[in-house]
Amino acid sequence: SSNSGGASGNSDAPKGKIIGFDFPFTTIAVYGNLKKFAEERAKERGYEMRYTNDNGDLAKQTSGVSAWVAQQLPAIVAFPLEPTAMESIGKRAREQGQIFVSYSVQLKNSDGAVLFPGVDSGKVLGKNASDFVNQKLDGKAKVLILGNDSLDVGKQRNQGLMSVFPQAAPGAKIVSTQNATTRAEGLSITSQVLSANPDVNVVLGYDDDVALGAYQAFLQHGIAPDAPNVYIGSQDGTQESLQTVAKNGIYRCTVAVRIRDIGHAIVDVPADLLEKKATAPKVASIAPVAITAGSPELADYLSDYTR
Amino acid sequence: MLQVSNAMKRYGGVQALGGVTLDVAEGTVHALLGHNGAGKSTLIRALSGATTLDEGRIELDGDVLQLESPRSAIAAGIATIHQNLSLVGALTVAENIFLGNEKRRGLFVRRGQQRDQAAETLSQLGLDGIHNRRVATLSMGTQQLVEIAKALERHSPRVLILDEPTAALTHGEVEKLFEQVAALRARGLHIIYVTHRLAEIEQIADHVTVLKNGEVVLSQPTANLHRDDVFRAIAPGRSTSGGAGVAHAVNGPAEAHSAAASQAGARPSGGLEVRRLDGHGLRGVDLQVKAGEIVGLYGPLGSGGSAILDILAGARRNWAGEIALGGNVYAPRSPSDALRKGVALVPSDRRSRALFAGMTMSENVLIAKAQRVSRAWLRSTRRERQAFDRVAADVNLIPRDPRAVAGLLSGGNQQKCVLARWLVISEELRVLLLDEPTQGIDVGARAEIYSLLRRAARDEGMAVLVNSSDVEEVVAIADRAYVIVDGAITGTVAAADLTEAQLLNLANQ
Amino acid sequence: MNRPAPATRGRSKLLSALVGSALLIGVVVMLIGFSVASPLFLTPNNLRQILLEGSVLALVAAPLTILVLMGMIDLSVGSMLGVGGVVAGELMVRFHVNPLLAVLVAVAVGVLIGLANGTLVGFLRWSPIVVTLGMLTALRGVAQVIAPQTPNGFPAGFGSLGAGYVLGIPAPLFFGAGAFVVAAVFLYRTPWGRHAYAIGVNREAAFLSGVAVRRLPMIAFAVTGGAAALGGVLDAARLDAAPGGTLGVGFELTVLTAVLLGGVAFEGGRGTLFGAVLGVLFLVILQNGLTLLNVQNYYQDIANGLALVVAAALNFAAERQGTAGGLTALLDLVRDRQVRPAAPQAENTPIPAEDGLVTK
Amino acid sequence: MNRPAPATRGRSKLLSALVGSALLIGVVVMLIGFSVASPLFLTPNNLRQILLEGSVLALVAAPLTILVLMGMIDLSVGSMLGVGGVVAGELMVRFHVNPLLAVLVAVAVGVLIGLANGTLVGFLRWSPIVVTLGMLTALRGVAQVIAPQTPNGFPAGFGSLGAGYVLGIPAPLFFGAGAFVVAAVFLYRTPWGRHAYAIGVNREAAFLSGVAVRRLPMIAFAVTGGAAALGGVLDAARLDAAPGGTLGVGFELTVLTAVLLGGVAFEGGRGTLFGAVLGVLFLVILQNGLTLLNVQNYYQDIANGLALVVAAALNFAAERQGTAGGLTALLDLVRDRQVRPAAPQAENTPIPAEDGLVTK
Ligand SMILES: Nc1ncnc2c1ncn2[C@@H]1O[C@H](COP(=O)(O)OP(=O)(O)OP(=O)(O)O)[C@@H](O)[C@H]1O
Ligand SMILES: Nc1ncnc2c1ncn2[C@@H]1O[C@H](COP(=O)(O)OP(=O)(O)OP(=O)(O)O)[C@@H](O)[C@H]1O
Ligand SMILES: [Mg+2]
Ligand SMILES: [Mg+2]
Repeated sequence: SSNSGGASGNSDAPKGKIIGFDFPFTTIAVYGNLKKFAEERAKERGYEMRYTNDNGDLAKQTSGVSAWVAQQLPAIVAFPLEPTAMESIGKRAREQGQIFVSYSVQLKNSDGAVLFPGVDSGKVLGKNASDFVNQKLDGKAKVLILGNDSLDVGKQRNQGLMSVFPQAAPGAKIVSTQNATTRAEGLSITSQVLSANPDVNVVLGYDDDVALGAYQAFLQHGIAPDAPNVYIGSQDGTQESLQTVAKNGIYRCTVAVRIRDIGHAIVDVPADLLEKKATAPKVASIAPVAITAGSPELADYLSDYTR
Repeated sequence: MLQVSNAMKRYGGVQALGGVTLDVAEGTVHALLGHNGAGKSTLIRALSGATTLDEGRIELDGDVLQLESPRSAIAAGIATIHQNLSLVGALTVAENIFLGNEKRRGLFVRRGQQRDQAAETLSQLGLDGIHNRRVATLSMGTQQLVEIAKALERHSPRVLILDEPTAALTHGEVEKLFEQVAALRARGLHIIYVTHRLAEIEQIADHVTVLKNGEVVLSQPTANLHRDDVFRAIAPGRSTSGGAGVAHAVNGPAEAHSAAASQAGARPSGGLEVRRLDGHGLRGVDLQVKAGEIVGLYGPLGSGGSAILDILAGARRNWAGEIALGGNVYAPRSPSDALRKGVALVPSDRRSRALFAGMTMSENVLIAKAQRVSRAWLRSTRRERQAFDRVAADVNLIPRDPRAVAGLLSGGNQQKCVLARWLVISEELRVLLLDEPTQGIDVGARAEIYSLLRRAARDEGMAVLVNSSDVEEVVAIADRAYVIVDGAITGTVAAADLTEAQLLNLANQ
Repeated sequence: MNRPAPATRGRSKLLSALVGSALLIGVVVMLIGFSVASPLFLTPNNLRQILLEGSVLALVAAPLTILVLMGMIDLSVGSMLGVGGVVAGELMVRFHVNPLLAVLVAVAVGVLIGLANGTLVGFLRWSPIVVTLGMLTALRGVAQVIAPQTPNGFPAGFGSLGAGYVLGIPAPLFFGAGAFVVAAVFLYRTPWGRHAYAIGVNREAAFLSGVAVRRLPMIAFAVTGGAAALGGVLDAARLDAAPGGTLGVGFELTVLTAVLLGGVAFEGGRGTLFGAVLGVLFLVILQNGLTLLNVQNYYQDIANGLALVVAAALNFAAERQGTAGGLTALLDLVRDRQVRPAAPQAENTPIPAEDGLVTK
Repeated sequence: MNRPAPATRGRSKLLSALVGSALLIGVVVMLIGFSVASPLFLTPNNLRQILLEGSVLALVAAPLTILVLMGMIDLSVGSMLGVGGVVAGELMVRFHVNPLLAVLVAVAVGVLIGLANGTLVGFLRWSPIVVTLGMLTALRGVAQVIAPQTPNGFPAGFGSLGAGYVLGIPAPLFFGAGAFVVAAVFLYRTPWGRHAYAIGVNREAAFLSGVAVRRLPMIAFAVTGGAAALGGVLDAARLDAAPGGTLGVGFELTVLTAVLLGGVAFEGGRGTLFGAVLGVLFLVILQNGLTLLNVQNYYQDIANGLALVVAAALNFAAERQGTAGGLTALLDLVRDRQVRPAAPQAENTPIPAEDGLVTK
């Protein structure tokens, strides 16, 4: 069932049941979770998964995905570090008859997409955070934003966040906006900001890792894990963050797209396209949900990990 | 009695030691001689634990010694002063003397005690007040004596090995060294003494062994030995009275050369004239070298001879004074600038300042020439090969293989390579500067180098300036000589009075 | 003087050829192994892909090899890649400059930065590693200051520079291969090539021999800067975007890895361009093949790392020429005995006593 | 011997003290500047925070300084940090091992890895930079293989190792400061300290003097490995998590930056522990102050990078001791003239001709 050597062109589209999933942030927590669900669904449908080793490195991502194109993998799902950078690769893949699905963003050159747009995620967090500030903090707060503007997702999430939060919580003062990429950086920067500004009480993280670091920083600065006037919120919905949110403490919210659903969509979208299921949607759009301790979804989301 | 029996050591394709047997009696000085690469240093490295023999046995008073590291050799009572000094420039004299052998209390160094004891040992050697100086700031001679102090501070040494200790010493320092060696002999040490200077044998050695290609070719008490026998053992087939240079090298002062033969000068106008040169420790140096003439510059190490040569070659800047080359103002900005103007330097300290050890013989020889025989920026292999073959034959490089790795050649051949680097572009050169040109070079090669220099002056009309701290050498090679002490010229010796005594006299005024 | 000739270059060549071959053998073994393991590997498309991946690496590895041979190093290339891409990108997107002009300006900027490195390191003789590590960090900031928003959507012609094919050959390969050809001609066919080696082996001796010990490194830094900027332009063209924060991040270590893998000594004076080419190929083939075999990224890291450690062993064996010869050099290394001391290297290293190995 | 003494230890001390002070002055200027710019800076809390940030850096910088002084380098520390944290984390979380035991095992693993580095580099004498660059990559893979899922939620007592305070002092600081005290005693009070310098200046001479030229670097590598693993444990304790993929990523460059900033020569043989401490402080204060002032990270990069370039200039000035003296050394550098040739340094460095500077 394997394809012939150097075949190319639509007439001889690559066959086989292999899906390549390219996720550039190989070191972040959500990756492991995603892979787990993707594998689960792939097994159900009789597919084999392939992965790249991008290490967050644009050059490696480009080369890894290009290699799949050259090697004519039947289907590719890619999460572009730089969306424009992926267009030409997607174009080539499609010319060869490969299925090319984009992840997280919509590309011009793709057969389908698994979407949970970063802008929306940021907006949801901004809404949830501003509600907390307005309801529980009398509209006043000192805010630290942990962003990551060297990444496109980071920029998008931040853009969404900033399009909502400042207007919705006019009394909140943004004390500091910093770049953080890892849990350790989240911890270190939050600690430093806290020792200088002990009254910072809201942290908005662009992903769960940096927020978990920030959470740790608050605990270490002697703030009770359930201090009523503190809000830490982030985006991703990883297992550890969900667990922390479930404690009903200062880590109040993670804006989650259900990792299980994404993991499954990573397989379903390209598989449906490969199997030419006309009725199946070409775009799986997964809406971000703000998960808090009181969210009805919390238990479901968490149970995904314990099966 | 220190006994070495059947010592064998191979380095890749080279049999450095091919079964050497050597007996050194207690309370004697045993001289070890031989051409460059004969295996002297290898034997000594084996005795000092720096290398292990492939085969052979080393016994001290009947006990077989296991010398697997310098540490074990030191513990066995063997103190060694290596050819390349084993001092660490950045540390103080006291720290060096006790390096690897520190006085300590518990885990900690007793620096006060080290300083006091170092000061005491040093003052026995006539060196006062230097124990806190950094070794890098001392002259070579002083460093050599510090090495001796270091050797003496080792656990009660029974064997003292000196590998070419006088190569870089001044006359006075040599005398001082010999006094110490004699005193140590009297204390009953076994002393092995390596040298290329035959004259020293009579002065200090009780027994002579000559190595050739890793084998003993002569071993006799000094008493009934003639210098010529030793010379023949080292460099067979070369007559000791043949070339004038050889005679001088071996027999020391002889009649001075006839006046400079500048008539051969084919060059436009060579001569170099230096006036009131200051800077780098120099104090108003005046000197002159005419085309076709070999001028010697004699002075104890650190007197400034090297500074003059470096300045003339463009290697040091920030001097004051006037220099004229062929009548024109000459102020080299860099060695390449000096070369363009026809001035080339063979620096002292070949390994660190002249040789490209990891590169081939032809790359070493043609480093400046390649550009000159290139065509439209591209190298011409054929013309390079021709140039190499010609000069290799001229200076008698051995092996005459352009691809031989320079670092593996004998010292003499290395020096000939460096000299050939300039001889191969001799048509562009007007002045050749040489700094300690035969340091550490065997008598045979030394004679060859002298005759090459003489040819450069006589046949090619170059102005040749040789800086040397070896009186014998100055007398052997120079037509005329200056004596420099402490950065100032203290005298000029014309051809007629060019004798060792005269030079030493001027140096000690 | 009739004793056996000392080890000649011939032997050293044999050994270095053998060590070169160890890498070559490695590359061939990988090619065979991956072909057997996956039918997708040995396809024209995939091979072209591999060459494409190696192109920018080769483009920068070529001048960098010359720098390393001179005993220098340029760690700032990663960020220069970023700056080059960003400058060209901004010019085209924000200022609507003609693509060709934009590329030329970007390369000129790279050359200027290289000249700055060259002045500080080659001329003023500040420490290469400290200066260029500093430049690496500083220029990454500069790239992001120049373009806080990623410029993208370049004119069509520009894209073909990075992703186009000429006669079926990926366009960037012309630059990568071209760089190696030029570097090879420079290094082996001009006198300055020997000078570069001479500077690496013994700078002082080179200086006293009239070699341009300041100008040559300076030029090499400038060329490296230009090549890195051009590399950034090609990457940007391929990506159709020039993200200042990520373009070329980590590239300095990848290219250094390739050069060191290829047997070029970090201290200078030893190594060949051919080795560096093999180093580049080794890296890109390994990465391509492991991705194909779906080896987990962790194990890819381990394989890459171990390759470098093995390279260190091979280089060491090459250095110790006097060995019995051939592959026994490696056996000796393993047997931990018998290894003869090396030929003397750069003056600055005293002839190594063989204390390094013999345990006895 | 009655000629004027060339540059003596005294003068070199003065100069290196002055260069040390240049950094010290830099640190003081920053302290003043940041205090003026922000009232939040000079608070006990923030100062404590700065010290906490510097602790792990100091813990590893101390043994690394000794390695660099010996002419060695260990680039694998970043990944060893990761491995140390992950090993301790997995032991506690997955195998419910007692925290103290887990820490001990993690440090032991670090020591073993260090010994492996030490064997390859110190004993077999393979190239330090190539070997440890390889280990850096390989060990990052290993850390992730050990713990594909981030272990977190450690026993309470363990956390205080990274985040606890003893007498108001952050716990990690005891390790960081302790490491420097031990290293200082080793370097300046024991014979082996002199040996370390001797190896860095002239390995051959040290060997011939009976110095343990293989064992000493090996031990230093082992200690560096242990320290890095302990650093990883402290970081994990502080984070309450040990992410194998990110813990310690890039740390090797940060710690090397600190050491080089502190004036320790990359080639070995020159530098002080005091300098390295200042380097660490400089880095953490700069980062803290810029974060506090909410300076964009781009400019933080630029500042960090330029600091290194300035450090290169200062180190160079320190090397050229024979200079007119004092801060004029720097003026001379700028005026590009007048610089006297340096006093001869290490035997291995030929007396530098001043070709590097004078243009006339
Ligand atoms: N480390 C080494 N590697 C390879 N060959 C070596 C090494 N050391 C010495 N040799 C070779 O062994 C031979 C003997 O060298 P050795 O240094 O013992 O000679 P020597 O008698 O001391 O000469 P010189 O008078 O020049 O000091 C030479 O051919 C030399 O090239
Ligand atoms: N780098 C330096 N810095 C300061 N002074 C120096 C330096 N180098 C040499 N000098 C001084 O210059 C003078 C001459 O030193 P030089 O090295 O030229 O002696 P020398 O010429 O080597 O002796 P010889 O003629 O025997 O070779 C000495 O007084 C020395 O102290
Ligand atoms: Mg010798
Ligand atoms: Mg001299």
